[in-house]
Amino acid sequence: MEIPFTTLPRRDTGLYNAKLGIWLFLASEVMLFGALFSSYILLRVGAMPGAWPHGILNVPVGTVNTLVLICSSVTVVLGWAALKANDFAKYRKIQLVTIACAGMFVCIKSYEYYDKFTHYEVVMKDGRVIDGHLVAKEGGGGVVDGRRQPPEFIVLHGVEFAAELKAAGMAKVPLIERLEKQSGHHLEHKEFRIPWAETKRVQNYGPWHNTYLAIYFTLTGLHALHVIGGALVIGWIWGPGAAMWKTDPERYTNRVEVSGLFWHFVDLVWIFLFPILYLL
Amino acid sequence: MSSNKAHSSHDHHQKGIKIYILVFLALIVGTIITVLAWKIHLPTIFLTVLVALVIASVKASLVAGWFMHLASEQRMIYAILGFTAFFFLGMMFLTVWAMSDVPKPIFP
Amino acid sequence: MSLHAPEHKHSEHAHGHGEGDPHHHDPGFWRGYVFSTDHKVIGIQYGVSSLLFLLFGFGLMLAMRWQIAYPGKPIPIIGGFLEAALGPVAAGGVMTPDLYNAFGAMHGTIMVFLGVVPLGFAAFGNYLVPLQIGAPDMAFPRINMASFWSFLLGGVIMLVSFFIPGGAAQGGWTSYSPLATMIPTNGQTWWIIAMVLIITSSLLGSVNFIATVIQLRAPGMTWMRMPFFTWAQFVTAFILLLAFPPLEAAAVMQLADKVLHTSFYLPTGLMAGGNLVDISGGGSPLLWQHLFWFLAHPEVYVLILPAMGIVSEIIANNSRKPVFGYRSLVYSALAVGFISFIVWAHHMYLTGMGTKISTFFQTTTMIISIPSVIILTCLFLSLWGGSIRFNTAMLFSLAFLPMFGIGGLTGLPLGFNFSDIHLHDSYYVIAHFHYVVAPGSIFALFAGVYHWYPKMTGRRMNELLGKLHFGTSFVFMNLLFFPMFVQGIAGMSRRMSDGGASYMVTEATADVIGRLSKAIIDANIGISTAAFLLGLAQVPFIINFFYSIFAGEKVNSDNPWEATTLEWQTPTPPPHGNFATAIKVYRGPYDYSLPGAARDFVPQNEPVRS
Amino acid sequence: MMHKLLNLPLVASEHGKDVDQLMVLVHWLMFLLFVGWSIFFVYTLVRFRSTVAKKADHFGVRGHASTWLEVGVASFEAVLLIGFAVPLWAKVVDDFPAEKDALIVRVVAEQFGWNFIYPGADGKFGKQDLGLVAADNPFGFDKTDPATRDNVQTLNELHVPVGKPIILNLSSKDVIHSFKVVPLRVTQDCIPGLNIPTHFVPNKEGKYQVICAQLCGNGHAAMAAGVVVVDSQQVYDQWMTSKSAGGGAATSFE
Ligand code: HEA
Ligand code: HEA
Ligand code: CUA
Ligand SMILES: [Cu+2]
Repeated sequence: MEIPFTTLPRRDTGLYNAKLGIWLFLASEVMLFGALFSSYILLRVGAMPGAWPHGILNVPVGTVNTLVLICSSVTVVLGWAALKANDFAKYRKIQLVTIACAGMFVCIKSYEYYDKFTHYEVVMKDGRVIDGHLVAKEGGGGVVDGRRQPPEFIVLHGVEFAAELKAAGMAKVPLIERLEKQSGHHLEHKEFRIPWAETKRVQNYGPWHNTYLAIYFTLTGLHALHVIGGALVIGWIWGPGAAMWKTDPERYTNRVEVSGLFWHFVDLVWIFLFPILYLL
Repeated sequence: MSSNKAHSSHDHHQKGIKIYILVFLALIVGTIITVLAWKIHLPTIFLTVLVALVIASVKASLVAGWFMHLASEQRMIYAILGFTAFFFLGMMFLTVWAMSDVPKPIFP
Repeated sequence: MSLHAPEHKHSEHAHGHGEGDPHHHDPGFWRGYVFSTDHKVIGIQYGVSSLLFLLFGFGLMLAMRWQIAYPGKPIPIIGGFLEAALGPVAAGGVMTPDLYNAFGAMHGTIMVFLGVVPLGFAAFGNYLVPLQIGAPDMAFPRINMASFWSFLLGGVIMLVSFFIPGGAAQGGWTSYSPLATMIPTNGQTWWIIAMVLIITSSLLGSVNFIATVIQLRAPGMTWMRMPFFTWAQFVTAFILLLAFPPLEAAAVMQLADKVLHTSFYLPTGLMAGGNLVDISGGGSPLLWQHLFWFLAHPEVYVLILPAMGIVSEIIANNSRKPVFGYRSLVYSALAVGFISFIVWAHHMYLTGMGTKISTFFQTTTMIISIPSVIILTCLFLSLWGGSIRFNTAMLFSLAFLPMFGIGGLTGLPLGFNFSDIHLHDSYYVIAHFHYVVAPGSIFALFAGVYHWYPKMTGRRMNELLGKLHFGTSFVFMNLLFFPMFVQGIAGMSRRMSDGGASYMVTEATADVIGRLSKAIIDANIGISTAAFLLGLAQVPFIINFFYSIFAGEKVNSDNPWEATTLEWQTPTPPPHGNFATAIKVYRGPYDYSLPGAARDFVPQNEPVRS
Repeated sequence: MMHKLLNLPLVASEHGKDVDQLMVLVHWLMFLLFVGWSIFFVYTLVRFRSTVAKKADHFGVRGHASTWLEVGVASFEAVLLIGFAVPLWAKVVDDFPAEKDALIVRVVAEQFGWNFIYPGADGKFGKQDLGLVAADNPFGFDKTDPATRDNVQTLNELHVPVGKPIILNLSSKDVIHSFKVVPLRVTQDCIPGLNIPTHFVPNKEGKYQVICAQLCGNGHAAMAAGVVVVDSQQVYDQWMTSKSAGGGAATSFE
């Protein structure tokens, strides 16, 4: 038994099965990311004044990553064009760049995540707030009763401000920008060695820190999963799957096209993610 | 006859590659403009958002239209994407509308 | 009508093709029946597992109905077992509120996502759609298999979650945040993970269905020659494709709230047990509701459209005439599918919605009722002028009509926001939707089982047992659900782990107006009795189902019901690849009782003589 | 007749009878359709059973009666929608009575009970600040504000005077609850983080049961202690005075 139209298009629709399939899949992806974008808007519009942080992401790094993804997008389509022109060797070379770009994207993204996870906000018992990057944790840290103990000191490189905000309940969302505005000058960056015993709460900039970071991690995390998945598929087609080029070149070219369509979609999502999360 | 056809498809091919490169350059330029526009701090938030989203949409259309060949796709695909776009916009606008109308938050 | 016997086909190919063609080797047990990519095997796998889930979901409800009727009394027969298996939540064999809530959430989830949808869409759809359009298989057979296994894994996780400490999810099938997030056990986490797998399965399935229908129609099978069943599946697939992803997104965010302590759905200042919850806040409980109902309203049409498809096939076949208004049926199904995406907030009228928005949503709600009315009207009118055979499948299909009618009509007072003030979250809602899903969809699915059983197995189910099943089910379904309308109007709320007893008038509260009378509470006992009897009424079906596989009356034709659509023009059961010879379609789906034709049915693949 | 058939419970608020009227009208539509189609259905089944009607008619029903029927149903729905549901809803949701004429009460649901907060003699709740939110002060009321100090709070008992417009501002401390009083025809979700207003005019004295109509945890079914007591103005005033005796109750918000 053969399934018709796996390789050649059906006359009345002009499509082969996999191409229709991937477009349908992308349609559902539009709804998936669409729901998250809608959530982003709602959370942002509904945020309390000042509770939506600005400028905590690294724009140059984000820009570079955008460029990396754009590069990979053009190489995918060029690779496919090379195959169409029967130039397998060229396809191999070009597509390698795609895979390399994907790897680079993921590396850069991991660096950004790492940056957030080592970015701490410490609320002191006396109401001061210190916000900065982790330099070191000193002392303590042993395990008692199966629970990890906190360190004696936490060393941060960052800024300090007295809590203008009245209660610690609210101090969970102090934002440098807002505080700088309040104090009217740039806060000085320096190193703080904070005794753990004097802290009231220590929290890094993980998704739990506020809804902006929550949606940031969700959107970019899901996107990164798509990048990884797409890269694996493209890599498989490029490597072990390439045997098909000899037996069924048409179908192989189709596979490359379909994986490329997915890859472009991933790029397209990022085109919106970048301004929304980094710039606005 | 057949060699003639091969030749024309080769031309076609070259033209295709040229377009891909042009689109690529446009995407790079678009990205740079977005970042610059953000750097110079436009007068209102509204304008900032507008510029960013318009550029993003243009970039997205370039990717979809030429990298994904949507500019010359089959009708069936247009139909499917048309529905999807409709439902996506419906979801987005109706939820945003619904949430913007009533209830007030406890804290002003 | 048989083209070739299956054995014949097999031997022919064994001779005709060389070693190079792997498809015709005996696939062996594992690849043939377990990890099969054949749409028919997958259809049957889906069918059997979803029937078992239905039975299980019903079992949960029987335990709950006991608690509703006799709150605080140990559950007979299974009480001891529950205590042994689930621990303190079933202490003494009595159903605690925690267990009641877990069972309720699981009943809803299992019935909807693991029972009716997989049976109507995935099982019947998988088995029949490729056959009805003359395709050799689904467009992506391996993805089809992945879809089934993802479904089953999701189902198993859902079942396992009963046994984790604290038990299964307790937030209702709607899983509203903050409740779902704040219940201290892990049931909700498991629920979300299972749902993500089920959603993935549906997405894979729907991509496959749509691609199959668009790409693999046999020559001559134009859009307007497709049987209505296939149309219904096609629309359903689109609903699943586009409505499910937002729930997936919502589920991921709820999962993050649960395990990463984010605040997507949790507002600032949230308290638990008198203390501020340690979260960042800033989220919105209504966001979950919007995303949930954006799926869950279209989902109810996923429950009903395949049922309507089944019913119209059976009615056309057994009244020996075409369905009335085939085109209006198709357009109505499309309209239902389309509009179903923009009515969801009618489940949220009482969340503080303003006039403009609720006007929009109640208008679309009323608009969507019109195509349903058209579909039902067409099906009623189809009977006029027929020559109606009353076999079991037809009886269930006929019963579907008024039952769906009652369910659909009672949707109207819910659809008007102003009357919903009185009815929201009362047993009236429970009665409304059970009329559409239980004596509605489930009856249609029973009808489908009786009708297509001979094609799948080569044997008929027993008619006597079938009619017994029908008669008793019909009576008990109505005794079960109709009184709930009365309870609902009287003000009885749903999801009451004591069946509303806390709100009953007692001597101490005789001066309080608006409590429930004893008669209303006692109706619970009658309803529960009907539920137990409904359970008994399924025994003939289960016996019939398994017994007939081995000992049912053998059919002596590939087309025992003398039907026109293509699935009956294949060998029985259809072999791998479905059609023994290339098939070509010449006519519409329902050429029954054509004037001047020799027989009272003309198959779609019979050329038009001229 | 339909009113009887539906067995609608007692009504004790001004807009309640409108709710009932819409219920009655919709159910008439449903009833007529159901009965009409049932008659057609049974008749058809009997007349066209295969033992009698040996041969089916390929064409079946001719004519357009069904189209008219569908148009009829649609029009009826349109009338109910435009004539009743929309304007009546607008009245309940938008047409709030002037605050000075009304009694305003905050309703705060929690697992598993109802708190009612009255503004006291001055008619004001007092300042609120997010920064003051704490375990014993979920709404961040500023307790140093005199407007707050005379607030009156009750647990599970809402007293209101008969015939006066009542505005309730509903919210919740923890999960979603739903404030439902059947005889008053009031149902409104109480959602944490939100402040949802609703209003009604009680027109019969009595003690009415409050139902929690939204699943809120394992105590949901038992969250039955709430009552709305509709008193004459005089009795209400007395009650209020007794409550605020001693310069306002020490408001604990628990
Ligand atoms: C298959 C499932 C299904 C279907 C088809 C429907 C169909 C409809 N539903 Fe229902 N609904 C549910 C499943 C379904 N629903 C579920 C599961 C819930 C509860 C979820 C929860 O809260 O847990 C719900 C809840 C629900 C609500 C929310 C109630 C509340 O919580 O307060 C509303 C409100 O508008 C509503 C309206 C409607 C309407 C207007 C239709 C219309 O589409 C109906 C149109 C049909 C007709 C109008 C019938 C026409 C018939 C005739 C003309 C012929 C009559 C003849 C005879 C009877 C012989 N439904
Ligand atoms: C498709 C959906 C569906 C179906 C079919 C049903 C079917 C039934 N439901 Fe359920 N129900 C829901 C969806 C469904 N329900 C949902 C979504 C809720 C809300 C949950 C919530 O509050 O969150 C609910 C809630 C609900 C309640 C309210 C609980 C409460 O509010 O506290 C009640 C009460 O009586 C109830 C009863 C029943 C009964 C008696 C049936 C019966 O009709 C069951 C009939 C079943 C069968 C007849 C089984 C047939 C199967 C076989 C015979 C298998 C044979 C097997 C083989 C041959 C292998 N259901
Ligand atoms: Cu509170 Cu239910
Ligand atoms: Cu709905």
